[in-house]
Amino acid sequence: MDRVMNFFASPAMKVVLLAAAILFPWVAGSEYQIYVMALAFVWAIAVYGLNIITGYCGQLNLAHGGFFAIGAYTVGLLTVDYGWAFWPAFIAAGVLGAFFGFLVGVVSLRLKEHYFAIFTLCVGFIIYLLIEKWEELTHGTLGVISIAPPEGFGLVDFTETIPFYYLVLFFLVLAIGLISRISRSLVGRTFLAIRISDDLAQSLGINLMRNKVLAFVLSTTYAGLAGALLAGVVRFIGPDLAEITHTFDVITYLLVGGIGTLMGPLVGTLLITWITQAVQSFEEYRMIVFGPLLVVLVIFMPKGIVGTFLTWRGRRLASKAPAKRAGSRVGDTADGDQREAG
Amino acid sequence: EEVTIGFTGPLSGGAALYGENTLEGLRMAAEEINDAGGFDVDGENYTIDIESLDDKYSPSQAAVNGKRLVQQYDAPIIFTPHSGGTFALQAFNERDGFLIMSYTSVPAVTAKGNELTVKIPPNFTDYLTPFTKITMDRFGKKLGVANATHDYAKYWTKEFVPVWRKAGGDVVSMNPMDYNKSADFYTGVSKVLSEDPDVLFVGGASEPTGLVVRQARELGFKGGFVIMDQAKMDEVAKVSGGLESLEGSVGVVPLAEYNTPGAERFVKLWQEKHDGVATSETAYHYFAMYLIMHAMQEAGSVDDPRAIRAAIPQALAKVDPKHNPYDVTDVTEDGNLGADPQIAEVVDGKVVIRETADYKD
Amino acid sequence: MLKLENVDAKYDSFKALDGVSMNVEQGELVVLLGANGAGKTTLFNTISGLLKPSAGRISLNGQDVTGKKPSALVQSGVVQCPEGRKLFPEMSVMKNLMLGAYVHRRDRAGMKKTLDHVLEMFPILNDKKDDAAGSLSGGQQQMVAIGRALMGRPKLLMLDEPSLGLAPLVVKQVFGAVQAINQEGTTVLLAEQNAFAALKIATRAYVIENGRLVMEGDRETMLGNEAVRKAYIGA
Amino acid sequence: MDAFLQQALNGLTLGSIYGLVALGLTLVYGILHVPNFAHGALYMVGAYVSYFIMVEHGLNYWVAMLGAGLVVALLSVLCERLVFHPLRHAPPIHDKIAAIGILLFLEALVQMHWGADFRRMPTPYTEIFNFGGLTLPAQRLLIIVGAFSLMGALHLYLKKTMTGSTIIAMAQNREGAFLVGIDANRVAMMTFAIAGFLAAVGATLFAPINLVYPAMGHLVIMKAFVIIILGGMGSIPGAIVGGLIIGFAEALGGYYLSGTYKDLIAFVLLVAILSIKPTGLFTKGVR
Amino acid sequence: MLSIKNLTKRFGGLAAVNDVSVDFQAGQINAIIGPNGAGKTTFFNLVAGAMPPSEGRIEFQGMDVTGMSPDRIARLGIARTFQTTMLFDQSTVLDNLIVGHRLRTQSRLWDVIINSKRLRDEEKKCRARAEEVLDFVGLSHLGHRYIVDISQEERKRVAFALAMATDPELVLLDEPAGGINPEETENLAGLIRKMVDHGITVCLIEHKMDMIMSLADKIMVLDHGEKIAEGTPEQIKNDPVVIEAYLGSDEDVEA
Ligand SMILES: Nc1ncnc2c1ncn2[C@@H]1O[C@H](COP(=O)(O)OP(=O)(O)OP(=O)(O)O)[C@@H](O)[C@H]1O
Ligand SMILES: Nc1ncnc2c1ncn2[C@@H]1O[C@H](COP(=O)(O)OP(=O)(O)OP(=O)(O)O)[C@@H](O)[C@H]1O
Ligand SMILES: [Mg+2]
Ligand SMILES: [Mg+2]
Repeated sequence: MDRVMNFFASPAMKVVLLAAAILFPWVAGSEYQIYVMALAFVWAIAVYGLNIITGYCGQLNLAHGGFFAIGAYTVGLLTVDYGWAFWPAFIAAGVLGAFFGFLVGVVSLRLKEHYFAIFTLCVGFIIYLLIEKWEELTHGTLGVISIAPPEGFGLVDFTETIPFYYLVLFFLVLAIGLISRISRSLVGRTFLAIRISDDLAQSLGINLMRNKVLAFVLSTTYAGLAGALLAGVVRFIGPDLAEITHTFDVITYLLVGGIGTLMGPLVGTLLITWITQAVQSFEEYRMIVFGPLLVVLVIFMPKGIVGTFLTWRGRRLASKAPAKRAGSRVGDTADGDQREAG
Repeated sequence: EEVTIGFTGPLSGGAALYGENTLEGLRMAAEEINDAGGFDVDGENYTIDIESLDDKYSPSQAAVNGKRLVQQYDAPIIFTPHSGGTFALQAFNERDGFLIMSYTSVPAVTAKGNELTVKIPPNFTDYLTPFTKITMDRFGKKLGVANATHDYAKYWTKEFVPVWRKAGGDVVSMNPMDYNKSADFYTGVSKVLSEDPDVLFVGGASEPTGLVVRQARELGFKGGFVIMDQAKMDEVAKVSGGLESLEGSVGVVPLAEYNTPGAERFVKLWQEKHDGVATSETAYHYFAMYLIMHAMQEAGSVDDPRAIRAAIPQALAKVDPKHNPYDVTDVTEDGNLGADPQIAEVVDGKVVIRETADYKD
Repeated sequence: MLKLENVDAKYDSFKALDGVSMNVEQGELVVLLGANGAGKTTLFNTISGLLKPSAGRISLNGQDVTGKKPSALVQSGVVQCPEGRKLFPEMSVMKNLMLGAYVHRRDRAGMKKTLDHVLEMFPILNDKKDDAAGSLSGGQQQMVAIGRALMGRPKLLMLDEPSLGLAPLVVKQVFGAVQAINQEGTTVLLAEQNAFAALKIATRAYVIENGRLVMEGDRETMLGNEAVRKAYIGA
Repeated sequence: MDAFLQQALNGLTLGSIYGLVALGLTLVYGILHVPNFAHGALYMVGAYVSYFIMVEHGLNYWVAMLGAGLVVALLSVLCERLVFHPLRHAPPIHDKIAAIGILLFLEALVQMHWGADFRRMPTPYTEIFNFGGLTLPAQRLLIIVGAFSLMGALHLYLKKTMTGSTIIAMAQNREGAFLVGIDANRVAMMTFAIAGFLAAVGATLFAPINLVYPAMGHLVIMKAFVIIILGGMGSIPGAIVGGLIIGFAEALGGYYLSGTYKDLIAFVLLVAILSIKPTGLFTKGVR
Repeated sequence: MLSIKNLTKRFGGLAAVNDVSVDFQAGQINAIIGPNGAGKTTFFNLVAGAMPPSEGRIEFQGMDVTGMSPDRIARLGIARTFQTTMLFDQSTVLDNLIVGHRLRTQSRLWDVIINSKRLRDEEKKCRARAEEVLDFVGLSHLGHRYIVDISQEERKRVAFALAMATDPELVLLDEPAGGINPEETENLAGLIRKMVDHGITVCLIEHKMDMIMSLADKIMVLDHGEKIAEGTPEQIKNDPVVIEAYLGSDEDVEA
């Protein structure tokens, strides 16, 4: 049992996961499944972005869907109205995601907790309304039609589902790789410190604004690039992309998978995506099941799937080590160090 | 043998009723066809199976559903009742080989040259001249625009305003409102009325349209209304305070009042199994399913979307009038179905039917 | 008046109280001594009803009150002045004090009398009565907390480390006040680390270690006990 | 001038409804310490219950209002008991997600029973008053008077009565409230009940001049959030003043500036204010 | 080393710190005592930059640091502990301390992306420093425990270690011995002396008089925001003003 558990947490698991992802198109029943998987990967990239600012840095950003839409619209408008090719537009989507993230971040990150959450909720809504109303720029409610797909090379054509799947997989692996590296580095530790306590972090010489803005910009860049990929595959976007429901979706994925964990975003996104596909036939009854499910989940599995697994494993490992409760009690002798110091 | 017809549309969320209505039209037709023993194509007998998937009005979800319908259910034809879904499907329908039956009045759906798209509803542009003539003659030349802001309303405004101007009219105020989100129309309506228009151009979903009409009357407006075809006059009247409040309005004819044998039959058919009134989207889908069946027979194939598309002109001639409530008679090169729609005007608190043909320039 | 029989309390699987039996008589001032984490706060919270005992029985004046809700216990005169104060930080000092008398809310005159008494004991609170409680210094907040507990007109007053973070002069005042309260007839249960000062005013004391009561005795016995002196008095 | 007064009147109407909804939200915020995203759904359910009682069962408007108030109060209490109470120790993000869960559920439920189409709830008071060019339908007058009386009553209740104060006390320190003998659970339930009641009454007041549909709460709740931030979260007068500010800003802005961007006004206002004063307009500096 | 001139902090009408001027010498233990609400914590907050002063000037090693943000001040070499011990509760002891040394490192996001040598070196350095300070406070055996699982006294020590991890010149300790028993207080005092032996200047707030008296080189007494006395423990003990305001005359109370 423990062996199995350890395996799940080991680096080997990552190799197995990657291999599975690479093989998936060859074992998938139909192209539809590959397509769904590719879209799920796109969303997962956005969820990883949210995990940086919300999971690691502790700031619930409710404008995340808005930044996703900004990325998608960047690609949409640049390719359709300005004749850009996809790849330069893709890069521009990342840059604009970062740029707007910076602007919003500098203002909003001075706010604490719920103020930040609601401020970003409003920012998200403003983004949505602007996209919907500013017709001259965004085509308004008409949406952007015939967006350029990612240009392939040689025989590779990214309008085909399988090549696109690998393209997204490539970006996803890159995204996860970067995050995993950040989270283990000094930079990631700094984010974590801020999440746990602003005041303490600051008294330890950590520049709050700079680090929070960095995390925020990183997260919006992820969102922008994910949005760009979505635009590249669906090739039509409308203002509904910026609706708050998408932000809620992304948060749900994150929470179900496990907030602040490395594999949580992926697990959550894939699970919910496939559950959603599976319960398609419930149609309108779907939310009647899904709503309470969400509630039950946060009550009984607050750390998400990955988080719960990690805690469970942590407990087992701890219980194997001889339990030794520290604490000074009558009769305990102080240890040598202190004697020597006094 | 079974042939699977796909459907992706909003079956949950705010537009669910609309989605269900369109789907129901397909189901009613399919049921009739199957109960009659199916249909023959190239000597083989087929029945129809409808696979419906919910996309919550989301384009990307529609794309996923499209893939699923084609890959998993082998559907050669997919119905979708919204422009976003249509555009998303058009990204791959020619390659993946399926025909989109799109129920939307947005012209861009067929204007982009997609070879496998058919646009079901008639062009709203047929209404513009008659609407203008009727109201301008009766009330005057000053138009106030107070319709909704969604994509379809935008297309309407874009086409309607030039027609009004060309007829010598004047647009005195322009204040479209978000019919689905606004908490209150008072501000917007009073803004439009502040320029004293003779005619108000309104329309979006029926009920909010009714509210706008009602509030305009409350604020003292005495002129007529041009009602965009999305709003159904009978539904509008329920909210606005009866047909009297709609005096002098022009709009599309409610299905229940439509003067064709197909329409009368369809309304009865609907009432047998459903509460409430039959809607035009249901009727059009009912017809479209028959059209597809005939097109398959003409093409001699149930799985070649190109052949089916090519057979639609012949198929149109084959559809029994009793299955064709709106008398759809032709299809353009691009794939627009066409008919000569009737028009409703409220005169002395009663709906009077007019023929568009009478107002052609 | 208060009687505990073999009371256990748990946090998850960790047993923070283990078979605690104690007895507090009417009019006594009983001190509870114990190191950090010994279980003093846990014991108080269990008596107050904030925590449910996992085993054992608590009775008050012969009535079983095991597992009763805190509000019910306050009704019957068991009032705690908690560790960490637990004030209403954004309310004025006055509102805090008045809410202390929540269970006597119908007795306006009585409230006024108790209030005067409290303000007399801690005059600084009168100066600060319109300030938000959260803006007071640590020590001032402690006074509000004690004052608020007194407003509940306790029959049994439980004070959890009231001297924590207080200046020596104030500590003296507080202990003086506690003694006065006791002499007016209120039974007091006092958890302290400042053992010497506490024992000086105590009638009796218990020592708690690792969630178990390990020793019991009257003031003289305790002050004379070598182990106690060594661990808690530091002399 | 007339136009200005007319718009001011519209602003007042809107502002009173916003204020009423925001009031419930801000109260619950005090207890939950999370923005209750489900509050908009309660508003919506309130409208449907009124519709059910009045239109489908033909009972009196006021009976419908009371009925809706009670039903939604109960529903709100149920949410507290079943969802927020178990989550009281969880990090705030969890309450938000749970609230979203409730919202999805309630909307789906209503939609299953009544469908997604617009419904109309007529008012029994159809007179239209005219004061020298100002139009004021009776229902709008009723909204203004009704909302303000309710707000006044609530304010007195919270400030002047001991039971009211317990709500505020409990918001600030749950355990502290336990220790002075307040039955904190009862207070939590009471707060949720009041909030639900206010939402339902607000919806019943407003429904006759608008429509009833499953998504009707979305924009209202968003604006209510803006309002409680503007007014300082947990502040009762703040919610009322904030409601009026947004109401006036929308009516006047929508008339004089731009109808298209009307719905943006509230949000832009908030962003601007928070950029300058990060704790909202009316919060006092307490550490 | 730390030189304060006419420092004032007002909250509304209340002057929590009122026109305080004082100098603290390097390498000494400086204590601040005073009744509750005297303004001691506020004084620390001002020095550490957690709030800007209303008036006055703070100089640290000759540099004007008035109104600087807390993180900059920390980088200049002032570390602090809080009156209610603050630590990153959900992390292990060692992880707490590693972050503590972050301000002495340069690595940016870019270093993480390319996994630069600088990053790897600095991570090693942080870990080494963390282990060092943990050893310093005598808790090496607790490195992998979570903060929530350790005792109050151990938390105080970790807080010390955390302050030490920032490589400070000056540490501000706010009531380090609050809520711990006499024996442990002794040990903490020893630890504070050891810090000074390692060349760190200490500034502490405490109510435990015997600890202060035996430990401090210099004591400043605050009352109602004002400095009412300053001097050696001997001087303070016998200062009638201090006795009146703070200590009280009955030594019996002292334990
Ligand atoms: N909420 C909790 N969850 C888990 N364990 C707890 C909790 N509260 C206290 N404990 C543990 O229970 C034991 C007793 O703690 P308690 O707070 O009662 O001690 P105490 O004697 O009041 O200490 P102090 O003098 O520090 O206030 C300690 O080991 C503590 O770690
Ligand atoms: N943020 C604030 N807003 C308003 N008043 C404050 C604030 N912080 C402190 N005060 C007031 O300033 C005074 C000094 O408080 P401070 O916390 O500095 O006292 P202290 O000397 O540390 O006391 P203690 O020993 O009790 O901790 C007190 O009267 C307090 O009420
Ligand atoms: Mg304790
Ligand atoms: Mg202090």
